[in-house]
Formats: sequence, C-alpha cells, structure tokens
Amino acid sequence: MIEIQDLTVRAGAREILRDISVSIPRGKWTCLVGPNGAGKTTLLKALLGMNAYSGTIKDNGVEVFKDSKRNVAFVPQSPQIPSGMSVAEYVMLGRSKRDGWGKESTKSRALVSEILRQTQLFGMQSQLVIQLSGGEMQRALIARALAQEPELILLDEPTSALDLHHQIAVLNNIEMLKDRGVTIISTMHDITLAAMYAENIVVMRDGRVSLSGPVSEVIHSPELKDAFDNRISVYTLDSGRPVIVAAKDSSSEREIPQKEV
Amino acid sequence: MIEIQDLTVRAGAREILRDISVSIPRGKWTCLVGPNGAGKTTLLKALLGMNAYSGTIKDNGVEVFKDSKRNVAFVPQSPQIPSGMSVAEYVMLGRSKRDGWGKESTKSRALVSEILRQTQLFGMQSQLVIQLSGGEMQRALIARALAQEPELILLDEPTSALDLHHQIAVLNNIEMLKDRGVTIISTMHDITLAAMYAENIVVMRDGRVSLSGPVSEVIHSPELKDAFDNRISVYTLDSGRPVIVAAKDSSSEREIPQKEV
Amino acid sequence: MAVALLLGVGLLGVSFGPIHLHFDQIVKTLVGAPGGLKGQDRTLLLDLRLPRVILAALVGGALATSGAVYQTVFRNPLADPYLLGVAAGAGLGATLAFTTTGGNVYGLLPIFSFVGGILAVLTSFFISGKFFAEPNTLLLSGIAVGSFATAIQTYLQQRHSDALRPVYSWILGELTAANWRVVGWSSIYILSSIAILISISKQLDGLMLSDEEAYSLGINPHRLRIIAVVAATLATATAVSASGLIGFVGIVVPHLVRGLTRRVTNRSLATIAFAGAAFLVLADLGARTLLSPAELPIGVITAFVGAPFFLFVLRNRRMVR
Amino acid sequence: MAVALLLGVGLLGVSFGPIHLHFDQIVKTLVGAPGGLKGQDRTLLLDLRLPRVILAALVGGALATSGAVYQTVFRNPLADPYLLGVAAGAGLGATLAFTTTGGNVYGLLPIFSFVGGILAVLTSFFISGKFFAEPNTLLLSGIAVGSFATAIQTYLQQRHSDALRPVYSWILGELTAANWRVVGWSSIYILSSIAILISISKQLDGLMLSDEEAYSLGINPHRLRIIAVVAATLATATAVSASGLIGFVGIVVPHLVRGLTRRVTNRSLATIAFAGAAFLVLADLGARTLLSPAELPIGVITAFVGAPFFLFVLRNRRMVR
Amino acid sequence: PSAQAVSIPERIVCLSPSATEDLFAIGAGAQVIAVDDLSTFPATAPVTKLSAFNPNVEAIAAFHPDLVILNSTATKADAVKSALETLGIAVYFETAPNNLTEAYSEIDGLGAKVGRSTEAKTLVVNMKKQIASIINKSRKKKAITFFHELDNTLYSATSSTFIGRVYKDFNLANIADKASKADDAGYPQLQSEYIIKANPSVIFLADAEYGESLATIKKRAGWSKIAAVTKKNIVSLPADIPSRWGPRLVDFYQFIATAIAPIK
Ligand SMILES: Nc1ncnc2c1ncn2[C@@H]1O[C@H](COP(=O)(O)OP(=O)(O)OP(=O)(O)O)[C@@H](O)[C@H]1O
Ligand SMILES: Nc1ncnc2c1ncn2[C@@H]1O[C@H](COP(=O)(O)OP(=O)(O)OP(=O)(O)O)[C@@H](O)[C@H]1O
Ligand SMILES: [Mg+2]
Ligand SMILES: [Mg+2]
Repeated sequence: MIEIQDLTVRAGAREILRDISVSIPRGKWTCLVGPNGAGKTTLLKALLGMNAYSGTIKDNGVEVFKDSKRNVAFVPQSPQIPSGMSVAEYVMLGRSKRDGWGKESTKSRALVSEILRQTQLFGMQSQLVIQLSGGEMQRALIARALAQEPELILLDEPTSALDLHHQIAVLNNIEMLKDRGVTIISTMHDITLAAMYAENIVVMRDGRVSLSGPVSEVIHSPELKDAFDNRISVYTLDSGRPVIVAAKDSSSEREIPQKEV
Repeated sequence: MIEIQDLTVRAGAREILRDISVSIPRGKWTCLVGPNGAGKTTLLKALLGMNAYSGTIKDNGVEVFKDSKRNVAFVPQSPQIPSGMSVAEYVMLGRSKRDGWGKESTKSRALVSEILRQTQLFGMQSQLVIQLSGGEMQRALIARALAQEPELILLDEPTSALDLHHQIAVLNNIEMLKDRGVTIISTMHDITLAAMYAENIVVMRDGRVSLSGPVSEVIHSPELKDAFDNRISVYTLDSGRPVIVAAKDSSSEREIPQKEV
Repeated sequence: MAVALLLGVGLLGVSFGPIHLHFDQIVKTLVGAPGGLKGQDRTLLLDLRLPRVILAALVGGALATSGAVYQTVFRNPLADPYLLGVAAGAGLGATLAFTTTGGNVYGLLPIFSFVGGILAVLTSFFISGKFFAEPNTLLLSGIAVGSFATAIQTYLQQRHSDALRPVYSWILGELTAANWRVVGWSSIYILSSIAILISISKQLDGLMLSDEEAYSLGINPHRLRIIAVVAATLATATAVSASGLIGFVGIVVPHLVRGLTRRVTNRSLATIAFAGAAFLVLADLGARTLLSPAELPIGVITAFVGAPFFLFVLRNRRMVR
Repeated sequence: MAVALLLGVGLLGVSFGPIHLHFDQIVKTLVGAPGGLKGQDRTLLLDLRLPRVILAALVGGALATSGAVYQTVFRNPLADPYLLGVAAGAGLGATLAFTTTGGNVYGLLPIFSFVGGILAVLTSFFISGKFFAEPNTLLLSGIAVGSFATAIQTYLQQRHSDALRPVYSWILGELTAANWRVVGWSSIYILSSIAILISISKQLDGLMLSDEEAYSLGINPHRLRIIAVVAATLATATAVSASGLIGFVGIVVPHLVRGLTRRVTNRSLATIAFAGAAFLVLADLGARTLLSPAELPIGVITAFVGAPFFLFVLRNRRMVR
Repeated sequence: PSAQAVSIPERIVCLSPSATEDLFAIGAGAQVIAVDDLSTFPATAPVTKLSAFNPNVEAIAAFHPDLVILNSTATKADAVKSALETLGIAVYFETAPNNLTEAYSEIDGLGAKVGRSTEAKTLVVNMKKQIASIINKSRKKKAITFFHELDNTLYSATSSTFIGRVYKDFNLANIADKASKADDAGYPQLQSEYIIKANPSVIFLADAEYGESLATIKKRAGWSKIAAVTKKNIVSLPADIPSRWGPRLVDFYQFIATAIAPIK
C-alpha cells in the first residue's frame, strides 16, 4: 500500500494540493483522472519523493521523501529532451541504477534491445532523440522507464502523443509489468482507456481528491461527472466495459454506435 | 485552395516527406492523420513556409516559402515555453503582427481578454506560463493562435494535453473560425474527434499521402486502416458519425456500447 | 520616472569632484540664466564634467541594453555584450594602434578599436556559416575568434612590452578621454542603436519561442537576430572605442532590472537602458571622488558596488529565471 | 589509443626545444639503459623538460575535463572552468601574494591562488543559497563574485602598480615554474579529481534531463552537481595555481572532441581529458620553440593554433548541438 | 680573498638593458656573450632575440653561459633562476633601483660579481661628481610645479619614484604628490580637472612617442589655459634614457637641466 496522509504541496504561496489522504494499492494499476489543473501531475511528482511536501506519503510503511532505495520510474508529461543523445543511449540511461555508476552489463544491453523492439523503436537506436517525432519520443521515454525494471512506475499522460494503435501497444506493455508485481500509477485524460487498464481510479479536482476506488464504482459515481462539471457522459459496453466521452454540444448527443460498416 | 505539388522535405540525408501532392481546400477544416512518424508534423511545418523544401506549395496561387504576407497561426506539438512571461503577455504575442512593432492596441487588449475567457484562462493572466499545467499551457498556446486572427491555422495535436471537456470546448472555439473563412489544418491522433470536426482527412504513412478526401469517404476506406496496419476499427453512430478505436487485443473486441447506466 | 532619475544622477555627477560646484549655479549655467558659473568653473562644468557624465550615461546605456539583447538572442543568461569578439577585436585594434602606428596614437585609438571590434564580429558571423540558423554555433565561433584576436594581441604586447601600460590602462576602461567630440560621434551610434533595439523589443520576446512559432507570429527570427545583434554590436563597439572595456554593466544591470521588476520580457529594455546609464554615471562619480585627486578605474567601482547589490537581489528575491 | 597519442606527444615535448635531444637517448635515459644522456642534457631532460611536459599534460587534462563537466552541469555551451569565480579568486589570491607578502612570493603564490580560487567558489555557492536548486542562480552568483574579486584585484594593482607586471605575466599562464615538487602536489589533486569525474560521467548524462527524471534514474541531481562542480573546481584551482590562467583549453577542447566524435554525452570525458592533455603539451612545445629564444605565453599558442582548427571543425562538421 | 673572487665569469648573458650599460661602462663588455633584445646601448653590445621579460631557460642555456643577469621583475623570475641553477648556471638578480644610491650600489654589485670592482667604483665616483655639478648649476631657487605624464589617461609618477626623485633634485614641485595615497608604488592616475586646477608650469611627456605634444595637449578640454601650455613649457622625454638606471643617468640629468633652463 502507498498511504498518503494530509498531503499538501505548495508552489510559492499557492497550495496546489490540499490535505490529500488516499491509499493506492501495490501491484495494481491506479489512474489519476480529473480536469486540467486538478493537480494530477503535482501528485505524481510528490509520489516520486524528490521534492519536499507536508504530510506523509508512506510506501510500504517508509516515507518516500528522499528514500533512495526505491526504484521508481517516472515518465513526465513534457520531458526535457537532451541534445546529442541517441535513442539507444537514452533508453540505456534507465539501466544506470541497476548497473551502477559507469558500468553497462551484457544483460542490460540485451534487455534494452528487447524493449526497443517492444516499443517499435528498434530501427532507430542510433537516431538522436531530438530528431524523433512526438510519438516516437514518447515511446523512447516509456522504453527508458521499462528498462529501469522499476517496482513503481509513474506515468503522466503516457499516450498523449501516440497514435491509436501505439496507445494500445504501449499500454499493453505496461500492463504486463503487473505480472512482476510492479505498481502502476498514471494520469490519463482518456478515461475510456483508463477504465480499460486501471483497477483503481482516483478522481481529482481543484487540488483535492474527490473520490477513489475500484473502476466500476468510480466510473458511475456522480463525483466523476462532477469533477468535469457534468460535461461528460458514461456508456457501458456489453462486456460491462465503460466508454466515457464529452459531448460536442451542450445538448449532448447520446448516440449508440452501430456495427462497423 | 492550398496546392501541394511533389513536395519533398529532407532532414540531413533522409527524406522525411517524399513526393507529396495533395490539395487542401480553403475555409475548411482538414485533418492530417496517420501513425507516429508518418510525417504529419513535418507537413504542417512545411505549410508554415519558414524552411526550404523542394516541390511547390501554393496558397491561393502564391508559393508559401518566405511569403511574409500570410497570417498563419501555428500551434506546435511541443512548444518552447519561455521563462518569465505571463499568460497575458504570451497570448498578447499573437497580436504583434497585427499591431505592428512595439504597439499594443485597445482592440488587442479587449480581444485577448475575450479569448482568455473562451479558453478558460481568464483567472490566470498574470501567472507565468512555465508554471502552467500541461493542459493549461496547451490552451494558452491555442489562445495565442486565436489572438492572431489568422487566415490559416495549423494545429499539431491541439488536444493532446486537454481533458475531455476542454478538448470539446477548445475544438468548438477553433471550429467557429470557419465562420470567418479561416482555413484550419490540424493533426489529430483521436480520429473520432477528427471525424467530428474536420471536413477533409489526409491519411499519411511513411512520408507519403495514401489518401485524401471528405471525411465520409476516407473514414471507411481500406487505406485508413492500412495506414495503421489494420489495427483500428471503425463504427458508425446512428447519426452517421463515425467512431474509430484500436482494439486492446489482437482478437479485437467489437462490442456495442449500451445506454448509460 | 527613469528619465528624472537619470537627470538627478547626472546633476550629482556634474556637481561633485575635486572642485565642488553648487546645484543652483549649475542649473543656472545650463539654462543660460544669469548668476551662473564663470571662468574656470564654467569651463570645468561645460567642457569637462558635462561631456564626461553624458559619455558615462551613453556607455552605460549601450552596454546594459546590448547585454540584455544578447541574453535574449542567445537564450543565455551568461551572454554579455563582448561575447562575439567585440572586446577582443577592439583590444587587438587598440594594441595595433600602439604598436604599429607612429604619429598621434591616441587619436587613432577609437578608430582602430572600433574597426577591430566590428571586424571580429563580422568574422564570427562569416565563419559560423548559416548566420543565425544556430545561435550556439555563432556563439562558439565568436569565442574562438575572440580568443584568436586576444592571442595576437598578447603576442604583440609581448613583442612590444613598452606598450603594455597604455594598453592595460585602456583595457581597464576610462572615461577620462571624454570630450564633446567623443560624445558627438558616440551618441550618434549609441542612441540610434538603442532606439532600434527598443523599437524591436516586443519582437525580441518572440525569440524566446521556437523559430517556427516566432515566424508564425510575423517575426523573421533569422533577420530579427541579425538586426538585434548588429545594433547591439554597433552600440558596444562604440562604447568600447570611446571608453575601453568596462565590464560588469552589460551582464549584471539587465539581470538586476529583471530581478527587481520580476520581468524577463524585453518590455523592460528602456528601463534597462536608463538603469545602465544611471549606474555608470554613479560609478564614474565614485571613480572621480573616492581617491580624489587621483582617479580609480571605473571597472573597479562598477563591480565593487554592483556585485554586492546584485548578490543581495539574487539572494533575496527569487530570481525569475 | 589516446594513451599512446599522449605518450607520443609527450616524447615530442621532451625532445624538442632550443637544445634538441634525440629520441633514442631520451628513451634510454628514462628506462635507465646504458648510453643515455649525461651531464647538463640529462639534467635538462629529467629536471626541466620532463616535469614541464607532465605539468602541461596535467593542466590540459584538468581544464578540458572541468570545462566539459561545467558545460553539462550548467547546460550551457559557454560554461568554462573559470565560471564560478575560480579564476578571479585565484587572481586575487595571486595579487595578494604579490602585494601583501614580502620575500618569497613565488613560494606562496600557488597557495594563495589555490585558496583564493576555492574561497571564491565557496562564496558563490553560499550566496546562491539553495546550492544547486537553480544552476542559473549559482552561475550568476559566480559571475558577481568573480567580478567583485576582480574589482578588488584591480584596485590592489592600482594601489601597488609595481605588482602589475608580475601579476599580468602570471595571468597569462606559464608552465615555466614546473618542477617535480609542483608536479607532485598538483598531480594528486588533478588526477583524483579527473578520476572522480570520469567515474561519474555516465551519471552526468542524467543531468541533461529534468531533475525529476534524473532522480527517478537513481541520480540525486543536487548531490551529483555538487560532486561534479567540487571535483571540477578542485582540478581547476590546482591547474590555475600551478600555471596561471590558461584560457581556451577548457571551453574549446570539449567542443572540439564533441564536434569530431559527434558525441555530446559524457562517455567521451576520458577522450576529452586526453585530448586536453595532448593539446597543452603540444601548445607548450610551441611556446618554447616557435619564437625561440624568446618564450611565448602558452595562452597565445593555445588560441592561435586551437582557434582556427576549432573554427574549421565548427564550419565543416555540423556540430551536434 | 674568498674562492669566489677567483672565478671571474667569462660568458655572461645579460637580460637587463640597464645592467648591459653598466657592464660595458665598467669594461666588462668583452665578457658579455649575449644581451636581450631591448639592450640597445651601447651599439657594440651583442644583441640577441632573448627576451628579458619572458626568459626562455633553455634558450639561455644554449649559450652555455657561466653567469646570467636577470631582472627580478621578469616573468616567474624565481622559477627561471632556480631552473638555471639546476642546470649549474649562476644567476645574478638585478632589482630596479628606487633612487640614485641604489643605482650606484647596483653598479658596485655588478662590478664585484664580474671582477671589475675598481672600475665600478671609479664609474660611481665620476657619476656622482657629474650629477652633483649639473644639479648645482641648474637647481631652481624657487620651486616650479610640474606634471609628468605617463599616458593620456593621465597616469603620473610621484616624488617617491626614481624619476620623481630626479625632478625633486632640481627643486621641481610634483603635482602628483597630492595623489600619492592612490598607489604605493608612486604611479597614481590623476584627474584632468585636478591638473587644470593645479596649473603646473611644466609638463613632461613620457608619452611623446605615442604622438602627444603641445598641439594635442592644447586640444584637451580646459588645458589650453594651463601655465605650461600658455608658456609652451612642454618637454617631450626621449624613449629609453628615463628608464635606464645606469651610466647614462648623467645624460638624463643633463637633459632635464637643459629642458628646464629657460623656465622661471
Ligand atoms: N510553480 C507554480 N506556481 C503556481 N501555480 C502552479 C505552479 N505549478 C503548478 N501550478 C498550478 O497548479 C495546478 C495543478 O497543476 P498540475 O500540473 O498538477 O495539474 P494537472 O492536473 O497535471 O493538469 P493537466 O491535466 O493540465 O496536466 C495548475 O492550475 C497550475 O497552474
Ligand atoms: N532531423 C531529423 N533527422 C532524421 N529524422 C527525422 C528528423 N526529424 C524528423 N525525423 C523523422 O521523420 C519522421 C516524421 O516525423 P514527424 O515529426 O513529421 O512525424 P509525425 O507524423 O508528426 O509523428 P507523431 O505522430 O509521432 O507526432 C519520424 O520518423 C522522425 O523520426
Ligand atoms: Mg499534468
Ligand atoms: Mg508529430
């Protein structure tokens, strides 16, 4: 369990997160959803443990702040892209922690090749990361996180630059981490996708958590809709899987899709 | 009409776009779709006319390269975020071309206020842009483009960081530009959204255009599926509006959504 | 307000010195009212102090403005107006004046250093190839050209070690050479350069964005960078040839103004210009009075007073980066 | 290969000079085989040239490595090893040695300049407040502290103008003072600093990312920056106190190696160290022989030979930015 | 009668223009095998390209000297000295004198070092006599104010410097003395308006070689009314003599004496 108690995060005078208390189960996929500016990115960064916060965040009973023993992968919303570094070098950075300073094991090289193949970057190892397209860069970033073999992976909008097919491909790859007991925490604007992959959802609004729980409970709750000012609609598929969309007009269309033509 | 003839764009030795010929109607919304790395961003930048290309791109019969008379707004996929600039100043930059060097008209100030309201950034005028959340920044970027009152607006994944509601809100705002005869060209990974807003779709793959035409024609064409290696499925709503999704498994689920519960 | 401040500082500047002149008499003399200064005091005010104070203001304004512009153009807080080799080129020019020419060396000094500074920057431009396609390439090219010029200068000084003292005292930066002729020609270049820079200051903000974004906003980033750097270089080269190398002003005054106003945009360019002018007038006053009747090199005062103040601002106001 | 190159260059370095020594005799002397050099030539080789060549290699390696590390840490291609005030502090220390101590100035000089350099950097650290939370704040703080130190130094030189020439010649950078004692103490600091820097070079690549990303990769960015800057500063301060201010090497050699190898990552740090060492050994050879019997300041050669070469690389290989 | 006195150096490399003049004047010229590039006097001195300011140890050693005379202000003079000594070459440090007494003892010291003590003593006695007689004839009864200009940024020399003492011997009043607190070594930078106010009767231009003259000085703001300018009492100093503290000091005294003779 990751236990968050009375978490408050400030930027200057402003409180971006206010008194958040929520638990996130280990070994599961938890998705943070909420409108722009709700504080999702801020919460994700707090979970990383690099910067000071007030309140407590305990991961397996240990305070996360400056706990250098954890192996946490972090996929930021907008990464700082280093110039002059190749895709292979970039992904290999994920191995630093495991290989130790200045070393590069054979295992790492094999693993990185494998991951590059999984993320469909294999032909691009020697291309510079600054020359990648938006989606390719995002995959390189995720590849680096996978190379880390983390115990916890934090993903901030991991699919925002991916095409439809790669969204699925990449999320499937991430989902497989659960087999190894990895905890996954991500933000995701596409709540349909979130509901497809996550077991738990945390709904945020205005720097607070308004609801958290299993997907099935949260998805149909008024709190979710409320977080988006009731501008979204929720449908359910035959299989029970939900689809969440916003309507184009205020007189929101509620149509039912037909079979493919 | 924007007529593109035999357009080839190189980066170093590599041809990123190869012999593209396609026309894009004025006063309409055209969406570029295709998998990551297809060359959408590159084509959008070529349409901006800043960098050299081979072939011709004629906008109303005039070559776009270094044609400084055009007023083209450009919303990049990943903007360079200036430090120390407030949201209001950032959006006001969009007025530079109209107001002239060093001036700032009353009209501009009123217009910028109006646009900040439209993009729901009004309370944040004096916040620094580097302090914005991902979605707020993307809205600021679009607000700047709107402030430009352009004749052509180029949008590279304008909704990638927006929550469901703001996606719709922002796209609605952009759509309204058509009333003033503005031409809209955007890329969009969410083909469902693309089909909702665009009149025309250009399908790209591997630096080439594989098909272009009205939404209704393109959406149901094999070329679209082919561009994504047949990993996407297309449904049609009652109203005839299409929904495009990628399946989670290779044994792609084809479920039909039920009424809201 | 900035103008009033500058005028006030200027009045202080002309009033104090080894001989103290009274404010009211100064004002009377300047406006031509009866009861003004006479004789030697009048000469002192009109022919010595006034041109010196004006030159200090011009040079301070030029360096601060150019520094701010360079910092924006190269997106580098370390950039200073001497970056592209102006200083080294001017230094080489000055040394050449001392070592190779006979006749009236001091008369040739401004011309040699001006030409040297401009030539060095042109060489940097030329070698960096695609001009401003890559600001960082230009910047590295400037460093290399500057080092090269400095190497030749040092070599010449070694060969002509008698020229060491005059070159060194020129490098220290002096406003002692101020007179109406110097003020005349330098004000033309400096004021027009500053005017150009201030008029494009709103556009310069666009350079904080990517080139494509700037282009779509109606800015030609390549051309704008060239205009900005050329104007800034012209101002700097003029300042250098009129008064040697005065350090610190160009890099610190812009950051100081930004720290105090918490603004990074180039709207504050006019404020920066005035602040630089006032700062150098005050520093020059210090240079003239602290060890009077001897004179302190102005560079000592600028850094001696400016550095602690800057450090204070840096520490106490969270700098807007 | 880099090692072989350095050894080859070193052999050239000990062989040439106003008095030419033959390779075979040098090698015999060094390995202790019969038929080696005798008398004055032997002393020349063992007590003069050898320590000088070794010192050149140490200083060159120190400056190039530190420069590369500063450039990464501050994400600034303009960064050079003198950035945080080492140079100015050391210059002030050296000036103090000349002006305040009578007697054995040269014995005290290295200590004074070393302490001055380190103190200046510590002051920059202290004033910038949160250490490395904001590299740019530290960097500006370094500039201000450096300017302040330079102001005091200039002032002292004004007050004690007889110290002008020795300080100036010290600033120019000299390897003339090389002897085994200097090589002894400087090799300890320099080699251990370089070893630390090379051992953390892979981690340094992580500093090209955002702090959060680096942290998640197992790097403590604040601590890593401090380690890197402290080690680089120690190497630089040692180099400066052993040989004065030798410019150009620290900024240009790293860019040169990156331009030639087209690599920006810090994997090339060892190559940069060797390149810096070989470059300075060659430059020193030039300093001793080119204008023989006069000796040229080594800084003149580094820039004179290095700048055109660098410009050539800059122009012909599209620099990896 | 020590062992040292026996070993008279026969291969001297002299890296100081003043010492070169001294050596030739005391008859040790034949022992000098090489002098630095600025030792231009006497004409018979064996000028080489050796630098006195930036000495190259190996280049000096290549002459196989048995004594090297080194100026103590040369670059890294200490290091050069110890390197030469490592090679078994004796080094004599020449320090710039601050006054006549030190200049004389410099000559005596050099004489002793090169085995020409008697000649050195004779030279010193002659110099003293000649200089005393010049001063006697030309010393001003009433002090005359003057300004000594080093360069056009108005650096000057106070009475504590060697050149300042020379002026003082003629009872000239140095306007730079008021600024002596600005530089321990006696070279303060004066303010233009102070010079105008001090109104010196004579101006000595050490920067005449850079083109400064009555004509250029007149053009300086406010300077045209200075007494020295109105009376045209502007003295252009020659390039080398004022900085050679050897036998030609006599010539320098004579030069000043001649220059100030018409001034009342
Ligand atoms: N340094 C700062 N100073 C002031 N406000 C800040 C700062 N950083 C973030 N904020 C504000 O805090 C709020 C939360 O930001 P955060 O990035 O966590 O949002 P988010 O939920 O990730 O939004 P998005 O969906 O747009 O990515 C935003 O409104 C943002 O403007
Ligand atoms: N400077 C460059 N050098 C080499 N290859 C490049 C360069 N710039 C872009 N590319 C390649 O060109 C291809 C097209 O890039 P582009 O950014 O146009 O793709 P895109 O369609 O916008 O992709 P995405 O959906 O990921 O944003 C990519 O495969 C990219 O790796
Ligand atoms: Mg976010
Ligand atoms: Mg793209």
